[in-house]
This record gives sequence, C-alpha cells and structure tokens, in this order.
Amino acid sequence: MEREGVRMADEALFEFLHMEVISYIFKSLEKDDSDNGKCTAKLEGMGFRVGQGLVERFTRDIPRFKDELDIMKFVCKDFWAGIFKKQVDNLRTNHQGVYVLQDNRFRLLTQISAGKQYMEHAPKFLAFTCGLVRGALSNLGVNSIVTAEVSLLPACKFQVMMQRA
Amino acid sequence: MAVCVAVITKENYPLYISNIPAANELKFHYTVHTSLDVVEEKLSAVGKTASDLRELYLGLLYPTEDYKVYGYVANTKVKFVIVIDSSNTSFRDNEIRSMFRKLHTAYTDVMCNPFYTPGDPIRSKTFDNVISSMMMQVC
Amino acid sequence: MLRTESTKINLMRPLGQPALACAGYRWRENYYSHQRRGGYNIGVRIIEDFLARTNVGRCHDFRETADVISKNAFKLYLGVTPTVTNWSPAGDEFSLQLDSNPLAEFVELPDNHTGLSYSSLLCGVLRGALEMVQMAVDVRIVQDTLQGDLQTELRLRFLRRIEESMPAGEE
Amino acid sequence: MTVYNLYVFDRHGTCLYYGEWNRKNTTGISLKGEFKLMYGMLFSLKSFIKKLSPTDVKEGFLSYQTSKYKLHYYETPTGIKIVMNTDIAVGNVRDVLQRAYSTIYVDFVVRNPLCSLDEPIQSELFKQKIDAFVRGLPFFSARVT
Repeated sequence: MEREGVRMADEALFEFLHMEVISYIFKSLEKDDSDNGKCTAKLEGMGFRVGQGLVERFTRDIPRFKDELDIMKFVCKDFWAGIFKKQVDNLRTNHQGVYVLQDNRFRLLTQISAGKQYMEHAPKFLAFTCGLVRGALSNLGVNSIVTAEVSLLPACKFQVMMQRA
Repeated sequence: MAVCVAVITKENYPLYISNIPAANELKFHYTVHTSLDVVEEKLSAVGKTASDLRELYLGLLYPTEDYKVYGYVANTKVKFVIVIDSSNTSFRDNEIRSMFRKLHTAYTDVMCNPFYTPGDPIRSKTFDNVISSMMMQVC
Repeated sequence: MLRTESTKINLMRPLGQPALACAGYRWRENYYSHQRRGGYNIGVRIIEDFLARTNVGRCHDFRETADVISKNAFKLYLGVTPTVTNWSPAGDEFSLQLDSNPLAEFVELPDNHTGLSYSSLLCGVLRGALEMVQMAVDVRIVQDTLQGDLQTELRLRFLRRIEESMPAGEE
Repeated sequence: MTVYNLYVFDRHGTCLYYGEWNRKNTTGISLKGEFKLMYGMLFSLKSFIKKLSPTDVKEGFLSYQTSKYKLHYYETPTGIKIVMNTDIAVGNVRDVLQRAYSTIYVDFVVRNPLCSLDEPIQSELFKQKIDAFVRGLPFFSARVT
C-alpha cells in the first residue's frame, strides 16, 4: 500500500513537471516568434536524453534481447508501464522496420480531452514522449525516427521507423 | 579485488578505465582491448545457439598467465570488463557477478545524472568511489 | 508487468532532466529564477492535487503547516519526510532538513556549474502552493548536499496572510 | 429530490463553471450579473458568519435553506467554491461537493495543462464529467413534480 502511494505520487509530479516544461518552452520561444517546430524539437531532445537514462535502468534486470521485435515488445510493455502506468494497447509492424504503437488512452492526453477538442495542441504533449522512445531505442543500439499521430484524443499512435545503417 | 575495471561503449571506445598499479596502464589497456574481441564473439552467438547467453554476465573471457578477465554486457550494449589477479584464487563466480552488478548500477546512476552527456568519459566522484571500493583490499 | 521495485527511482529521473534542460544551460542566476517561476506554477496546481488526495483541511497556524508539508506533502510527492527544525523564537520561520534529496539523487554538478542551486525548483513549488492557501512565504535553500553540505535545508519564512479580497464591484 | 444548478468560483470570484439541470425559474438578470451577486452574497455571508461564530470556524458555512430550495456550499483551503442548489429534501451533500472537487475539478481542470485556473473552464471533457456526475447523484431526478 505504502509503495503504491509513493508510485502514484511521483506520477503526479512527472505530470505537473511535464506540463510546466512544455509551457515554459513555448512561452520562452513565443517571444522570438519562432515556429512551433523549434519548441517541439527541444522537447523531443529532452525526451531523448531522459529515454537514454531510463532505459539503462529499466533493462538492468532483464535478460538480453533476442532481436528488434523483442526490443519493441519491451518498449510497449515494461518501458511504457514504467512511465505511463499502462502498456501500449497494440503493436503492429510491417516487418520492414516500421512499427506502430497504439495507446488508446495515452496518459498525457487523458485529462485534456475525449474527442476533437484541443486537437491542435496535441503535438506538444507528444513531443517529449517521441523523444523518450527514440532515446530509449538509441541507447539499445537501434536508430530510429519516431513520430506521433492523433485523430481522436486521448488515443494516440506512435510510429517508429528504424534507420538501418 | 580487481586490478582493472573498464567501461567500454558499444562503439568500443573506453568511457572509463582504472587500474592498479597505475604504472601498468598500457598493459591493462591492451588486456581490455583484447578482451573485446572475445566479447564480440560471445555476443554474436546470441540468438544463434540455444545457450543461455541471454544473461548479461558473460563470465570468464579468457585467462592469461597473470590475470583473469571477466566480461558483462548490458542490454544497452555498454561493456564492462573486470580484471582479477590470477594469484587470487579464492574468487567465486558469484562474487564477480555481484561486482558487475555494482558496476552496472553505478553506471546507471551516471547515465541518470542530467549533467552527464552519454558517450563522454565518466568523471564522477561517486563512480570513482564505487570503483575504488572494488579495487581495494588487494594486499 | 509493472516493475514496482524501481519505479520510484525511475520516475525521479524524468524529473531532474527536464528541470535542468528547462534552464537551457543559461546563466546561474537565470536558472535560479526560471526554476523558481517554474516551481511556482507547479505549486499552484499541485496544491489542488494535494488537497484532493489527502483531504487535509485548512491549517490553524504555521506550525501545523510545517507539519503538513513535511509529513504529508513531501512524503506523498517525494517519498521522504524532512525534519522540521530550527524554529525562530517568533514561530514565523523554520527549516526543513532532508537527509536525502530525491530531486538530486543522481545529480553531480560539473566543475563549471558548482554554485548552481539545482533544487531551487522546490522553493518555487512551496511558495506557489502556500500562496494558494493564503500564506505568503519566502523559501530559500540554506544547505545543499550538491554543494558539499551534509544535508539539504530549506528555510521557510512566513511573510503575511493573504486576505481574501472583496469581489470587484462590491462596497 | 433534485438538483437545480451548480456554480464553481475561483478565489477571486470568477465563475469558472455554471451548469443547470432542473432549474425552472430565472432571476431575470444576466447570468454574469447573477454570478456576481451570488459570489457577493456568499462572500458577505461567509465573513459575517465567521464574525458571529463563538469559536474559530474550520468549516465555515455549509448550507442555507429557504422554504423552496437549499443552497449547499463547499470551499477548499485554496478558495475554490462549489455551490449547489437543490430542493429542500436533499440532506447534507458536503461529501458530494468534495468529490466533485477532487475527482472532477482537480482531475480535469487542474491536471489539464490547457485549462488556466483563473478563467471560465472551456474543457468539454470537464463539462461532460460534471454533468454525468450530477445526473448520477442519487438525489438527482429529471422528473420533477
């Protein structure tokens, strides 16, 4: 019970901090009237570094991965659950290095809307997570491009495209 | 305990290497470097054979006349090498294992320091302390 | 599937990093004020979350407030219970001492950032949260493990009670 | 039994949310004017009650009742005020209002980064949740006699 409490707590803290970081970045860059792209790139970069660190910790006690699919399954299960308290709902792949992770109730969107309202704001709440996934994969030795797509909040799709050397 | 501890990136360049006595640096670098081939060899077998190499600890890489070289590779492909003096025969596999665990944990903490840039040589007092605790008690 | 064992630490990680990146490696003073402002904004919201989850009522005095901050708020959000100590004779000032600071758990300041007040975010959070419950409070860090001190110490000074203002247009 | 309407005010008297269900009358003034009068009345009532009270009040005032309706009041330490008007058969609803605050206001306004805390609430999700919440109350009934 105690542990449960602690876990919940940090979750809220992460949520509020994530919120504030986004608002800070967008506010500070608005003044230079630069495009949103710069802000999302910055958030993505932050997520990348955090993902690198987190994945080191998350994979410390698990057996070595067999292959790429094994890694992706880990991202959808343990990694996602560790951060967002739930697993990815659906993982699809074309077996040519493209993976689509679908989360029907993405944690960072659930409080915002259940429908189309605020849709135009969704990208800024996904940038950090895109970076998180890319950073985690990169540290696991897989280079990728991660993008996100929303058609109805709070559901969300992350597309991971492996970049072969 | 250990006479040399090294942390090597997945691209095979060293992030950290510490050895005693310090004068033997070149020799240890060579030993660690040589061990990487064995590491690669062991890793490339993963998935091909049914052996239990899914464990992060790779065990004894190779013995030389003076030393025993042990290896461990994290899921993130960062490699840890520990060199033990051969004359120290009392060492058990479990002790080596727990040294690697300690090393890996310390490395994870370094990765979690926001001021550390992944891929940079490790400069951390906390990490140094962990390593020196593993290197002491030699004599 | 959840790895509860290490989750507490896991999630502290995303905290430290953006907090820092938030500062964008600006100058020290800038970092400090940004962290405080950012913290303030978090405080303003987190107090509502806190009240909703703990159902703690209004405090009667500053001593009760100190107790709630330490035993309820810090415990809930950071999993630690700082010691409330060093009360001023007038009872308007006290310290929160933390043996370990979860916010700085993995942090080691590099040589070119040695004076950085990494945890100033906390000051802002406390100030923002307390302001929402009608207490204007000054918060500063007087000891910091990252600066080589044995513990981290936050000093809270009660400035004044913020009276609820009459609604506009009323006499 | 039924619920007539519900107001949420912030600490500065801004009406963040207003919803009505089985309200049949109107005050004949604009909603904006009504919010202002309502807040003014609560403010005065609260401060005068505090002055009258023989001991320090922790809860403040909880409700008042006329022969036709009952006004229920809940205020958080942060000054969020939730006001609900019901018919007089409804008992103490303090825990209900507290739940509206902690599970709806906090979850869908405070934790929604796109909602600023001192402006009327725009979030559709919040509005849906509060509507469903009120309609789900045991003393809510759309069939009023």
